[in-house]
Order: sequence, then structure tokens, then C-alpha cells
Amino acid sequence: MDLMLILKAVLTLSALGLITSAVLSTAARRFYVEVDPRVEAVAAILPGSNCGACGNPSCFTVAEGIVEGTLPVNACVAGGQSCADSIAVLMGAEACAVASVVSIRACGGGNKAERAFEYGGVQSCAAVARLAGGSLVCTAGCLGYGDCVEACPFDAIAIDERGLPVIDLDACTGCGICVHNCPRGGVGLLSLVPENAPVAVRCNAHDKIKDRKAACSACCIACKKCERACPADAIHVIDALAVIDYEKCTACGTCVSVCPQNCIDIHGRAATIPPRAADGHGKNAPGFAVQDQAAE
Amino acid sequence: MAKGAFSGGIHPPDRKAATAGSPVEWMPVPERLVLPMSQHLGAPCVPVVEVGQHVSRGEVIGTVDAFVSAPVHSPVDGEVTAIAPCLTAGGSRVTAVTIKPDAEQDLESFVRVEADDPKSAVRAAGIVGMGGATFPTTVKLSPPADTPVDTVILNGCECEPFLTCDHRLMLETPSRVIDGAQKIAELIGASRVVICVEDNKQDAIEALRSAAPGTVEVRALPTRYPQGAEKQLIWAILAKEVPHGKLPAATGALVHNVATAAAIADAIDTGKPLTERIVTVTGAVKRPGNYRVLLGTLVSDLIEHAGGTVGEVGRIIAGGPMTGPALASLDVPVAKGTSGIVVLTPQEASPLVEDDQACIRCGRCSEACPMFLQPYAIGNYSARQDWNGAGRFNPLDCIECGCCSFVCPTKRPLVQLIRIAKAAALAKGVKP
Amino acid sequence: MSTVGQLALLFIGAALINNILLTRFIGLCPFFGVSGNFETSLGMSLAVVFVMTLASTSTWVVWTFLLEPLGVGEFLYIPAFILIIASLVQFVEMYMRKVSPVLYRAMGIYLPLITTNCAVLATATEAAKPGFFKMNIDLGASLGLGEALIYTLGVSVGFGFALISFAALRERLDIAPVPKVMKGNPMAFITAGLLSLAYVGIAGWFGL
Amino acid sequence: MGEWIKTFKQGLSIENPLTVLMIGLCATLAVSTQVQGALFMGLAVIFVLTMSNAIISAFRKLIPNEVRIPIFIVIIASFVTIVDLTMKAFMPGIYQFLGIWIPLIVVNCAILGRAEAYAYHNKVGLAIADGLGMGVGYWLVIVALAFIRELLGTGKIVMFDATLIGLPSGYAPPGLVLLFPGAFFIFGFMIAITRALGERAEKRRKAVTS
Amino acid sequence: MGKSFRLIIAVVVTCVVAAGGLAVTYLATKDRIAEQVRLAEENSLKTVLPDAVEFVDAGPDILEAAQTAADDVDCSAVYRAVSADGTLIGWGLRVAGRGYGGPIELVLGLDSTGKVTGVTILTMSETPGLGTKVQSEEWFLEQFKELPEGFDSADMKELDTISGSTKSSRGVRNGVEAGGRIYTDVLSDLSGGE
Amino acid sequence: MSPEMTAERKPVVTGSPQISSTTTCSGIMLWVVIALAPAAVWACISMGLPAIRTFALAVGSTLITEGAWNAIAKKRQTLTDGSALVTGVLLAMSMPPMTPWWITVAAGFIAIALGKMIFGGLGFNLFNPALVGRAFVLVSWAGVMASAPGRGWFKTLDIAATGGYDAITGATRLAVAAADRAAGGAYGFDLAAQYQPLLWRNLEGSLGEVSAALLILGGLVLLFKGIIDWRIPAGYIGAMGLLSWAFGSDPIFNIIAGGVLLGAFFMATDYVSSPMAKNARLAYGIGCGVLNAVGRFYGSMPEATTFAILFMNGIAPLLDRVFRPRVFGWVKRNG
Ligand SMILES: Cc1cc2nc3c(=O)[nH]c(=O)nc-3n(C[C@H](O)[C@H](O)[C@H](O)COP(=O)(O)O)c2cc1C
Ligand SMILES: Cc1cc2nc3c(=O)[nH]c(=O)nc-3n(C[C@H](O)[C@H](O)[C@H](O)COP(=O)(O)O)c2cc1C
Ligand SMILES: Cc1cc2nc3c(=O)[nH]c(=O)nc-3n(C[C@H](O)[C@H](O)[C@H](O)COP(=O)(O)O)c2cc1C
Ligand SMILES: Cc1cc2nc3c(=O)[nH]c(=O)nc-3n(C[C@H](O)[C@H](O)[C@H](O)CO)c2cc1C
Ligand code: SF4
Ligand code: SF4
Ligand code: SF4
Ligand code: SF4
Ligand code: FES
Repeated sequence: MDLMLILKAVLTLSALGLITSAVLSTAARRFYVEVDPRVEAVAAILPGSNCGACGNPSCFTVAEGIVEGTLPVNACVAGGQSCADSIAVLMGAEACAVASVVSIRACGGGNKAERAFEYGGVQSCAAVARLAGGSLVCTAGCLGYGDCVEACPFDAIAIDERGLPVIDLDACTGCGICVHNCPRGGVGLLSLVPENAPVAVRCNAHDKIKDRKAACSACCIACKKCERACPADAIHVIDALAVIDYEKCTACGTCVSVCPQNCIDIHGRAATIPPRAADGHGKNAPGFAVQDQAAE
Repeated sequence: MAKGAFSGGIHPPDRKAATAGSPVEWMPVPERLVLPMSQHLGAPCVPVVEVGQHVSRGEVIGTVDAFVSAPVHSPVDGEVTAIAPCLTAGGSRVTAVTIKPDAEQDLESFVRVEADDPKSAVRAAGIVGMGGATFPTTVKLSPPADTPVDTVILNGCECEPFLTCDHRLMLETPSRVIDGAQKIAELIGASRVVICVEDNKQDAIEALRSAAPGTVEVRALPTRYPQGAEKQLIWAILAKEVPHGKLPAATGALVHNVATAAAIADAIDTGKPLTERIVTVTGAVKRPGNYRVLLGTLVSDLIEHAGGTVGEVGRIIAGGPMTGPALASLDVPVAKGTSGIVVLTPQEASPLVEDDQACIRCGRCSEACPMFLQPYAIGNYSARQDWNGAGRFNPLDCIECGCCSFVCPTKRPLVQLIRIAKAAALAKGVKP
Repeated sequence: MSTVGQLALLFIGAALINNILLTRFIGLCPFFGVSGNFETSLGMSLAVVFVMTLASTSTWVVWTFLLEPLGVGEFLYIPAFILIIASLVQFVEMYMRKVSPVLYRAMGIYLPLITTNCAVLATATEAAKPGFFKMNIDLGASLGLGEALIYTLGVSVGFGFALISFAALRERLDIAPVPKVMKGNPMAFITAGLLSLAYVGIAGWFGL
Repeated sequence: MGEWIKTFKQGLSIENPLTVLMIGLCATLAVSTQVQGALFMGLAVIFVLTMSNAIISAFRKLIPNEVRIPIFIVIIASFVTIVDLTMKAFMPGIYQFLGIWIPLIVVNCAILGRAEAYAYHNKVGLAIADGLGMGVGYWLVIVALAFIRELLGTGKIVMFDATLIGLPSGYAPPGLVLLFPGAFFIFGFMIAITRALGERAEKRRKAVTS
Repeated sequence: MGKSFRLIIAVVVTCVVAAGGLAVTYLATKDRIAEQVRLAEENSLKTVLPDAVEFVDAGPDILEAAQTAADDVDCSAVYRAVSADGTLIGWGLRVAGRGYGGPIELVLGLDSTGKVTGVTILTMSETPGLGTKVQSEEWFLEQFKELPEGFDSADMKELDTISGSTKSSRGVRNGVEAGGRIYTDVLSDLSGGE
Repeated sequence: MSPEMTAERKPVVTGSPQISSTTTCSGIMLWVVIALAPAAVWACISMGLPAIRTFALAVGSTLITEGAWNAIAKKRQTLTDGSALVTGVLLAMSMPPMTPWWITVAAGFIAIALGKMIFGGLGFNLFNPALVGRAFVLVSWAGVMASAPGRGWFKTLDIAATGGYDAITGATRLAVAAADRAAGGAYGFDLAAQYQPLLWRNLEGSLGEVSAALLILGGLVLLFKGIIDWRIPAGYIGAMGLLSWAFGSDPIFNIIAGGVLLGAFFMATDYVSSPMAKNARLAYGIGCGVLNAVGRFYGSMPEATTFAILFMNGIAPLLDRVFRPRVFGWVKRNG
């Protein structure tokens, strides 16, 4: 009798198993839909339990998203790190391009820049930029309301005590979102530079030197001292503004030491001075010294 | 079935009494005129004069070969002293021609525009919408063939508080306005002409009615802001909504400001280019009034002519207080679209919001919005730069009337938030 | 057979008063996972209604005609039910993807997500062999297929209703300046708590 | 061995199924009104997770990819049924408290997820470590949650009919804590706190490395 | 076909092993589970009827009559309580009244005169901390012992309910009340006759 | 250039519009308090010290909680916006006067902390804070709340002619009516005879139930001032009346008894937790009324206002989505 029960149980469940698997395997062939093999490969790595914890409707849609690039390789929460790692390996260089650029700010004005008017309203650069040409007398400088801070998905930017956004070069991934969101990003206030760009010119003005000086006490005055001092011929005053050719720059720091306006800073991920200490301090940054060219 | 009024809207304090009774008077020719090459929507003009050149009143000083544009004329006989960028009332920086007027001026004479037909006369006269949008009038007079216009609506609502320039124009020269309306109707082949005036300007309504021939209707509309906004006005007259993304012509209507109509009449009848306009100067000034001002006159000169400001100044506005921009500098010129200069005291002006006050979801903004939008929602998303979120609430349908900001109890800068949401939506390529 | 009134109460009781998500704690993972996006919640809710109905029907049939008569239900129902549900859903998903890509986009992509979900198994099991939950809805010792389906429909509609309203609440939560540590999931839990507080208030209505 | 420990530890902290991955919530919230019940629920989960991980990993080469899901769930369901029947036979009191949550372990999102993501791709030893790590991580959280809820909601902790901890008699326990809203609130605060602690640890680690 | 075949075989083999394993587990635990259920029942019967040594199922006819008498309350078992000397000293009933969160299943002991000898709660799904007070507040179940012989609903009204748990209290009360009805309608004759 | 706009004082610029209405948030909140004042003051006069004590405790705890939260979180102090005051007053009015002090304080704390500040403060909470506070203590200490009203304290004062209703039992009229219904249908007392006491001076239940007439007065003030939208109270009261009638009871009695009026005029209308689209508001009001009525007649507690509104709060955003207004110009055809 007990054996009978065991037999019944075995028969019942295996019958169910037989039917379902037969139907499914037939259906798999009958209803086959072509999919990208990469999607299949990623889907095979994903848990496939369709738990929904990641907020996506199914593991398969996650796989599609990862292959299309709309989702990160670590999109799956249930699979965790191990799963993310395997997918990263699979997707290879395609998805995991290592960030090689960082965002840089070309303005040292902040509280040294003259205001054109007293402003009330939405505390956002985009809003101010639409009113009477922006709240600064300088038409190129940073407005300081931090749209870039808000926009950065990696929390890499913070407004400092001068009212200027300082970019944490370690956190910045070079995604460029801040550049797009800055109303003056299009005219060079924020831009992307190589991650080890060694120096940064903190001015973006192109108007007349006289107007510029009236608008801001931290501006580039186009005195050309840097251009003359640079041993590598990497810095030139173009259109009344110092511009650095990062291809040629050797990171010696000479320009930083000669700028009378302190408007060139040490910069870059490789720099020993952290961004907060260097930003806006030029040659006065703690620990700054001109690198000996001979040592190179 | 014509509805009396749109839904939504507000009743701001109208403050028109100070100037409603002031007849239009000429402001004397100032020391210097600054004429921006872009006083209209569309392609900016290119200066066609040189520094040092002498120009005569009515002479073209800037033009460009583009359909959506309007030439700029010299309002005086004088000498070009500079061609340089200048700040405009709207906040943009554009190339401008500076003219030093001759000591002797004859404002009655001018260089007539040369044109073969009425429509090109309007274009050559540099006429743009004087109701605020400064859209080149010829463009509006050339509707696409598949959307025939049968009703010309003249917009004499002047719903903005403080302003009375259109009121005085209709009261003092009703026949010019009517003449312009008929000319527009003729040009565009419309059968019906309606002149709309808010019922707080009874004297103007009377004047128009007595001057109007039977074919021209004069309609008194309830006083409610923004009665004068194009879409709301068309709704009031035709009970038709301008469909989203379509031109007013889709409803068979063409709306023009009364001052535009008058300018059209002048251009066609006498070949007179647009070189001056009526500007209401009011608020905290010594001699508030309506002044006929040469285009290019600096606001500082205009205020000085009105006797200067009185007491503490909160804000100075070009145009009406609901839609007009606040001026960062008084060295900006009066342009074709400048209907008023309003000097607000700090008490009258809206408080400056430094800290972003939260929306308490009272719903007043939605209720006031004449476009039936949900301004709070756009504002909430816009404030956190969530453009997708903001985009779901149709920011591009906003006409920036300002009703929502006006009524908001926590004084949220809604219009500003919506404007940046609009810009973001446009940047993403959403079709207006 | 039950009266229309009883069936209506069965439906309301299953949908609202004993809401599976907020008063039974079943199916919470997708409740939190999916509700971050309103559109996803909508598709998910439709899919849940569909899948639960299918699942209940099939478990009811298997239980009534197979497991119960053979006397193997007591220990085989878990693997048997889950196997049937999972396979059935997978079949429908494949079929839908092939036959109606439009429907698949709208609803099909959510199907796999609910295959192996607590709520589906619990409801299908309850429909097949009542008494699985101790619920105040008196289902009797066994249900007719009609009653089982009304019950299932109630549960799944209740699931969808709770999910969609929660998704709409979370949309508002997104723009709220909540304390930094509470951002995201912690706040979703607080909100779910308050929502379930509201459901506590309707517990026991109609004696259900 | 090192890898084994690392895998185990991940389950406890950075891949904790509840506070980090937020899966397997249902039973956690439902049975955490009593430390005693939660304890056994956790044990049941550890057992099923470890055993099914082990079996699936052992036979991973034999299980065809196309039908892996049906096979996994049958395996898991079998272990669940074993727990179910055993508990019924040997711990009727606790079984009654845990009620439907034992059968529902089969669909506990944490388990199938791990089977798929980990066991199917790794060696038996690691799969067991992962199962144990995940299970113990689950167990810790559910017991902690139950501890808070039972203490706050009843004013005391009772295990096997003995009062282990009691709050002063003046304490009027808010019954809400034992109800569903209370579970949501307290779990919400718990994940906020773990997150804050995690962030602080992260910051400290950063400060040390830089 | 070859591949499909392999897949099907894999599933079927799993099913066979699983089903076999489960059936074996079931057979191994089956008696123990039944024993546990019986033990639980007997324990509760013992608490409500401490003097009895044996409980005999009263049979389907009496159960059916009892269910009729119980009306809307569920009655799922009736036992004769027999003392050491084999005489009938009372009745044990398993009834379920409707509480706040679901049925409250209780075991009720009646002596041969129809007086309540004790009440215990078998299962309930009341709100922890609220409805569960009917069990944790000991006076509540104790008070039923005070009921007179042949009690009816009027006597029940005299009893206290737990404030805040009115529905749960009422559930228990209805259960006991149904027990009273069962006694009057069905059991009293049987008790006298023996 | 005018002398005022010289170099030292910069011009002021902000986006249009440049003028704004004089309505402010604190002004609105003040009006809500003013509208509640007659009923609240009358409750204090009628019930004396316990009522005053409950008001003081509820308002005190809400204000202190909000103040302390802002101080600890280093946020701008928001006490002056007046919303915490409204929460405190409404919380007190939803509590029975003899509620133990610690329960009132706990309710105030929960209302502000869990009901409001954790969401980011005014404007962001999803549920009505006062009701969150009340529901929390109601469920947490159901036993205490059920036995606490201590109506006995007042029963000797209740001299109104009550048409057969036994004021001495201490149970509220609603509870008695519910018990009567449960027992078999016929009411043991004449519902219409209760109008007078319920309208003017009713000493049972919570503080907000003392005078229905004064609550209606307050509600009308808010409607007249344009502070609340008629759709919510109209939908609420209409649905409540209609359903009580359909369930075979007296609609007027059911509207003026219990928390319906307080709920319909002051609590369901809370801006933050109610929907904003007009039709959504109507639907929301009706939903509150339906739930309140069904809860009262078929629910497990005699009064269902609290949970009816909380439930509708929970679907308010959904209603807003469903009833989203059509934007001007988004028409299929014109004319
Ligand atoms: C970008 C743009 C394009 C327009 N194109 C036309 C056009 O082709 N024809 C026309 O009649 N009006 C055109 N208009 C004019 C508008 O329909 C409207 O009359 C004008 O913007 C003034 O309206 P407002 O002052 O209410 O904003 C255009 C306006 C804008 C802003
Ligand atoms: C909020 C708002 C209010 C307006 N009020 C007026 C008004 O009072 N009078 C007016 O002529 N135009 C007003 N306009 C501009 C009209 O919409 C429309 O552009 C104008 O009447 C078209 O005529 P135009 O092209 O001749 O300027 C307003 C526009 C907006 C957006
Ligand atoms: C969350 C919650 C749980 C409840 N649980 C129970 C319960 O388990 N048992 C019960 O009889 N009443 C329960 N109730 C109902 C009320 O506590 C109680 O019946 C009602 O307030 C009537 O009060 P009374 O007991 O003074 O008549 C519950 C109510 C709520 C809100
Ligand atoms: C008409 C109106 C009704 C209100 N009702 C309540 C209420 O019922 N409960 C409450 O806590 N606050 C109420 N408030 C105050 C405030 O809006 C509420 O605390 C917010 O929910 C806080 O974000 C009300 C405010 C207004 C203007
Ligand atoms: S937004 Fe992108 S580019 Fe800009 S700072 Fe952040 S990470 Fe760097
Ligand atoms: S860099 Fe650009 S976005 Fe950032 S604060 Fe300055 S102006 Fe604003
Ligand atoms: S949203 Fe736009 S259209 Fe609506 S009221 Fe505000 S400004 Fe006017
Ligand atoms: S008016 Fe202001 S407070 Fe009211 S809903 Fe609109 S934005 Fe919010
Ligand atoms: S455990 Fe994930 S849905 Fe239940």
C-alpha cells in the first residue's frame, strides 16, 4: 500500500513533468523568435528568476538593456557582484570603457566677480542666465547656482566657499552631463579635458580686458607672462585668453608660478595637491613647486 | 455660439487709473538713440549703414533677406555714431546702431517706404506685432493656403495691469484702428472684423462704436487677465480652441493688436515706416503718462522725461508687470514691442524668493491657468531638473501669462521654472 | 452555488479587505521592485491578473482531478503547482511573443517576473485547496471553479490596485526632499506602512 | 578556503538578501512578530537554500540550460516540502505560527535567485558557502527585526514559554508595531540605519586609503 | 527530437526522484503528524476536562446533530469524556466562532450537567496584541466556568468582554454559546440516559 | 538714472510676473484655524478642563515636534507657516477629551514626525498628518482608546432631551445605533430627535463632534473664502447622505453624527494629501463618503472617518493621474 502511494506520487509528478517539458520544448521550437546572441549570452548569466527587485520587468529585458547600453552591467540586484563581474567580462571593452576625461571649470570668479543685479527667483543657473543676460557682469563666468552640482549623477561636484563648483576628480567619470547642463557650458565654462591635464586656466572671458577687469578681479588679463615663461611652448594667449595645449604641456607648473592673477591652477588626477586645495590658489596652493624639467 | 470668456485667469489689481486719462504726448527727441537690429522674433537684421554716415528719418538702417524678419528704420535725421552690441530689455545682447539726432528735427516728414502692393508696404515699414510678441506682421498676413482666415480679431483688451497705451490709442484715434482692421481683412480676404476691448474701457468702446461702420463689430469682453492672450481671445469670440501645435489660422482667425492695425493703416496709406510707438510710463514716477516715443530712446531718458522715479524703487519693468521683464540696467532702448515702463515700489513688487518654498498643493495655479496646465507639477519637476518628469505635463503649451506665479500662496517662481523646462524640452527636440 | 451577493463579497473581500499585498504580506518583492515606475506597474498589474487567472484554473484542475483523488496532494502540491504555473506562464510568454509582439510589449514582458511569485502560488493554492491562508472569507471546504476564479480575480485586481496606487504615491515621493538616509527604499517602506495603516482600517468590513 | 569565507561573508553584508538586495521580503515581514518563530523561519530558509544550492551545483553539468528553471523549482519545492512535513511532525506549535510561510519558501525570491545566479555556475563548496552566507544573512536580519518588533510591541521577549527580557510594566506597548504597518515602518528604518552604517564604514575606508 | 528528448528526460528524472523522496518523507512523518494532531487535541481536552482519562469520538450522527444545533458556528468534533471507572463525566467539543481576523477554534469542556469545565483556544488568527488577549488575559476564559447550568445567550451577555477586542471576545463567546445550545439540544438527553 | 538706482544699490531682477497676490501660506492656515475656532472654543466651554488640556497637549506636541525636527535636521524653521498649528488643532478635535495625556502627545509626535517631516515637511507628506497620528494611536492602543473617552465624566451634564436615547450608558449614539443594527435592525431611539443635540451641544465622542452647526459654519467660511474646493465636501457629504439613506438609515443623522463634517470640511480637504485635478477631487470626495458610509454600516468600528480619508489619501495621486485635466488646445475637433 505504501509502495502504491510512492508509485502514484512518482507517476503523477513525472507525468506532469513530462507533459510540461514536452509542451515547452515543442513551443520553444514552434514559437522561436530570433534574438541577439549577445542578449542571450547575458540572459544566461542573469539569474533568470525574474524577481523584479531591480525594477525591470524581466531578466530578459535587463539583458536587452545591458546589451543596448541603456542599463549598467550591474543592473541586476539579485545576482549581485559576481553576476555583474561575469557580464562585464562578457561585454568586454564595449561597455566598460575606462573614463579618461574629466570635467574642468574655466572660471575663478565666484565672489570676486561683480554682480550685475540683485536676483530673486529660481536658484538655478539656467534660470538666471535667461534674465538680462545673467547676474554677473562677466558674460562668460560661472553663475554659481550649481546646476552642474545637481546634474552630476556621481555627486562629483560641490560649491565651495567662493561660490564656485569644485569638481572632485576622483569621483568624476567624465560623463559630460555637467557640461550639457551648464548654461554656459556651450561657451567653454565647463569642458572635458584629459584626466591628467596638469594645469587649468580659470578664466573663460573673451571681451575687452578693460571690461573684463571691471567685471572680475580674478580674470586672465592676457599679460602673456605664461606664454613667455612656458618652456614647452604649451600655453598661448589666443583671443585675449590663455589657452593650454595639453598635448605639449609637461606639467612643470611654470605658468602657475608666473601668473600675476593666480588664474592658473595645478590640476589633474595625478596631481599631488587635491583639487580643493589647488582650486583658485594658483602658486599659493600648499605644497606647490615648479617641477624641475631636468628630472623628467 | 460665442463664449464671453475663457476659463481660468485672474483679477490682478489693474492700476490703470493713473494714466488712463493722460492723452498721448510726444516725448522730445533725446540726445541719442540706440536701435537694436533685432526688435522682432525671427532673423536679426544686418546694419546697412556705417559709423559716421548721416541718415534721415525713415531711412532703412538694418535689414536682412529672410521671410521671418522686419527691417529697422532710423527714427530721426542724424548721424550714426556707433555700431556695437547692446543689452536689450529682454536681456539678450544684440548688435545695435547708435544715432545722434540732428539738432533740427521734423517729425512730420519721413522717407516713405517703397512698395508695389499693400502687403509689401507692411513689410517694408518694418511692422511687427505690437502686442508683445513682436512677430513680423507680414508673416501673419500670409497664412498657408489650406487654412483660410475669415475673421480678423483686433486685440484691444490690454489686460495687463498699469498699461493704457492701447486704451489711449483707441480713444484718441479710433478711425485709424478701424481703418487698419479693414485693411487687414481686405489683405487676407476675411469677411468678419471684430474689435475686442475689455469692459473696463467703456470710453474706448464708445469711441470705437461711434467710429465703426456696420461691418465692424466692437465687442466688450469681461475684464479678466489674460483676456488679451491670443488663444483665449479666439476662444472668447469663436468658441474654438487653437489646436495644440497649430497656428491661430487653424481656427479661421487672425489676431492683431490695435496698435499694429494702426501702424498697418499708416504704412499702407502714407508709406510711413514704424519709427515710434506709444509707451505708458507709470508707477512710481513723477509724471505718469502716455508718451509717443521714438524707437531707440533709452529707458533712462524716458523715465527722466517722466520726471524721474519717486521714493524707493523695487523694480523697473519693460511692458506690463505680468509678462514684462525686469530691467537690470536702464540703458536699454525702447523697442517696437515696448508697451510700457512700469516702476514698482518694493511693496508692490512680488517678494524675492531666495529659498525655494515648497508647493502646498493648493491647486490655485491649476485653477488660474488659462491653458488648463498643472503648473505646480511642471515646477516641481523642473526644480529638481527632472526634464522627463516636467515634460509629461506639457510645458510647451504654457503661454507664460504668469497667472500661476501670481496666485501661488508660497510664491513659487512657477513661470521661471516652466521656462527652463520648456527650454529643456525644446533642446530634447520636442515639437511645440 | 453561491448567490450573486456572496460572490460580490468574495470579490471585494479578496481584492480590498484582505488585500494580498497590504494585509497579507504576500508578493512584496515586485511591490517594491516595480512600483518605482508607474508604467511598469501598470503592465505588471495587467499581467498579474492574467497569470493568476491562468494559474488558479490550472491548479484547480490538477488538484481536483489528479492530486486529491490520488491522495498524493498533501505532499506533492507544492512541487506540482509550482511546476504547472511556471511552465504555463512560460508557454504563454513564448506564444505571445511570437503571435502578438504588441501585446507582448505591453504585458508579456512582465509575465516571467510573476511566474515564481509568492502571490501567484499562494492564490492559486488557495483557489485549489481553500484553507491555505486562514482567511475570514468563508470559502468552504472546496470551491467550484467559478468561485475559485472570482476569488482569484479579486486577489489579482486587489494586487494591481495596490501596486498602481503605490506607484503613484512613489512618484510624488520622488520629488520630496526626504532626509538623505531615508531616500529611496526606506521611504518606500514608510509609505507602504502608512498605506497599509489605511487598509488596517478597512479590515473586517462586512465581517470579511 | 579564503574564497569560501569571502563568499560566506558577502551574504552577510554587501549582498545581504534583505537589507541590500531587498528580495525575499514577504515571509520576513510577516513572521517577524516573534523572535522564536523568526528563528525557525530563518533556519528553514538556511536549510532549503543550502541544500538546494548544493544539489543544483552538484548536478549543474547535467541540468540542461533550457529546462533549468522547472528543474530548479522542483528541487527547491521538494526541500520545502521536506521542511514542511518535518516541522509539522516535530514542532507543531512553531509550525502553526509559521503557517503558510513554510510552503511559500519555495517562491521566496531569494532562493531561486541564488540557485540561478550562483549555484548553477559554481562549484559545490562555494555554492554551499553562498547558501549558508545568504541564509545566515537572512536569518540575522529576520531575527533582529523580530526582536525589535516583539520587544516594542509586547514589551517583552518570550522564547519557549520563558520571558527573556521584559520592559518595565509602565510601558504600554503600541500594538501597531506587531501589525503590518509596524513591520513596514521598522524595516524601513532598519534598512536606513544599515545603509547609514555602511556609508560611514565606506567613508572610513576611503579616509584610510587616501 | 534528440535534444527535446534529453530535456524531457532531465525533467522527468528530477520529478521521479523528487516525488519518490517526498512520498518517502511523507510516509515517514505521516503517523507522527497524525499523532501530533491527536496529542494536541487530547492535551486541550485534558485541560478543559482534567478528570477524564479517555476521550471517545461520539460518532458522525451526534456530530451532525451538534452542527445543526450550533447553527452558524462551526462544530468539528464531539468527544465523550470518560473517567477512570468508565463512566461518562462530560463532553468535549471543538467549535469555531468567527472572530476579528478569522475563525477562533476552541475546545470546550462541559460536564454532564452542561456546566462549562473549561475553554482553551486551539487556533486563531486574531491581531497579535489585540485579539490575542482573549488568550493572554487569563480571566477572560476563566469566566466561562462561572456560567450556570443550561446557560443561554442572556447569561452570556452578563460576561465581560475585553475592550478593544470586542469582536474576538464575541467570537469566543459565540463558540461557547453554541456549545451550550449543543448541550441543550443534543447532549443533555444523552448525558441523562447514561 | 534715478538716484535710487545708483551703484551701491543694484537693480533687482527676477522672472515675470513681477507682482503677486497677497494670499500667503500662513494666511491660509490662519483662516483654517479661524474657521475651526467657534467649534473648538465651544468644545472647551462645553467640556471644560479636559478639552482645554487635550488642545494644549496636541498643539504643544505638534509644534514642539516640528520645531525640534527642524532644529536637529538644521533646516529652515517652518513653524511660522502655521501648518503644524492646524495639524495640532485638528488632531485635538479628533480625540476624545479624556484621552490619556501620553496618548495625545504620542499622536502629536507621530503626526508630525512620521506623518509629515520625514517626507520633507509641508507639501510633501502623502497622508494627512493629523489622521496618521490619530490612526496610529487608535490602532496601537485600541484598548485604551476604546475605554478612555470617559464619557462618564460628562454624562451628568448632558441635559439635552434625547428622545429615548439613554445618555447614561456612556456609549456614543453611533455606537448604540450600530449595536442596535447588529441586534436586528430597529433603532432603540429616535434618530431625528438627535438632530438638536448633535447640532448644538453633544458631549460624547471626540472634541470635534460637539457642535455640527459650528463646524458647518466653519466649513462655509472656508468655502466662501475660496480656501477649499466645494467638490470634496460636497462629494463626501452627498455620498454619505445618499448611502445612509440607501442603507435604510436617516441621512441627516448620519451626516451630523460622528466625524463626517470635521472630515469633509477640514480633513479630506487638506491640500497636501488630496488630489488637485477638479474631477479627481470630486471622485475623492465621493470615495471618502462611500467608504465612510460603508465602514459605518458594515465596518468593524462604529466610526470610519479616519480610515476612509486615509484610504483615499492613498489613492489621491492615482486619481490625479486618472483625472488629469485636458490641456487647452488638445482637442480632437473644434466648435
Ligand atoms: C516660432 C513662431 C512661428 C510663427 N509662425 C507663424 C506663421 O507662420 N504664421 C502666422 O500667422 N503666425 C505665426 N506665428 C505667430 C503666432 O501665431 C502668434 O500670433 C504670435 O506669436 C503672437 O502671439 P502672442 O503675442 O500671443 O504670443 C508664429 C509665432 C512663433 C513664435
Ligand atoms: C498673457 C498674455 C497677455 C496678452 N495680452 C495682450 C493684450 O492685452 N493686448 C494685446 O494686444 N495683446 C496681448 N497679448 C498678445 C496676444 O496674444 C497676441 O500676440 C497679439 O494680440 C497679436 O497681435 P500682434 O501680432 O499685433 O501683436 C497677450 C499675450 C499673452 C501671452
Ligand atoms: C488594527 C486593528 C486590529 C484589530 N484587531 C481586533 C481584534 O483582534 N479583535 C477584536 O475584537 N477587535 C479588533 N479590532 C477592532 C477594534 O479594536 C474594536 O473592535 C473596536 O474599536 C470597537 O471597540 P470596543 O471593543 O470598545 O467595542 C481591531 C481594530 C484595529 C484597527
Ligand atoms: C483646508 C486645509 C485643511 C487642512 N487639514 C489638515 C488636516 O486635516 N490635518 C493636518 O494635519 N493638517 C491639515 N492642514 C494643514 C496642512 O495642510 C497639513 O499639515 C499638511 O499636510 C502638512 O504638509 C490643513 C490645511 C488646510 C489649508
Ligand atoms: S557630471 Fe559627469 S563630467 Fe561632470 S563632474 Fe559629474 S561625473 Fe564629471
Ligand atoms: S559651472 Fe555652470 S552650471 Fe555650474 S554653477 Fe557655474 S554656471 Fe552653474
Ligand atoms: S502655466 Fe503658463 S499658461 Fe498656465 S498660468 Fe502659468 S504661465 Fe500661464
Ligand atoms: S499655487 Fe503654488 S502652492 Fe498652490 S498648487 Fe500651485 S505651486 Fe503649489
Ligand atoms: S518573497 Fe519576494 S514576493 Fe514574496
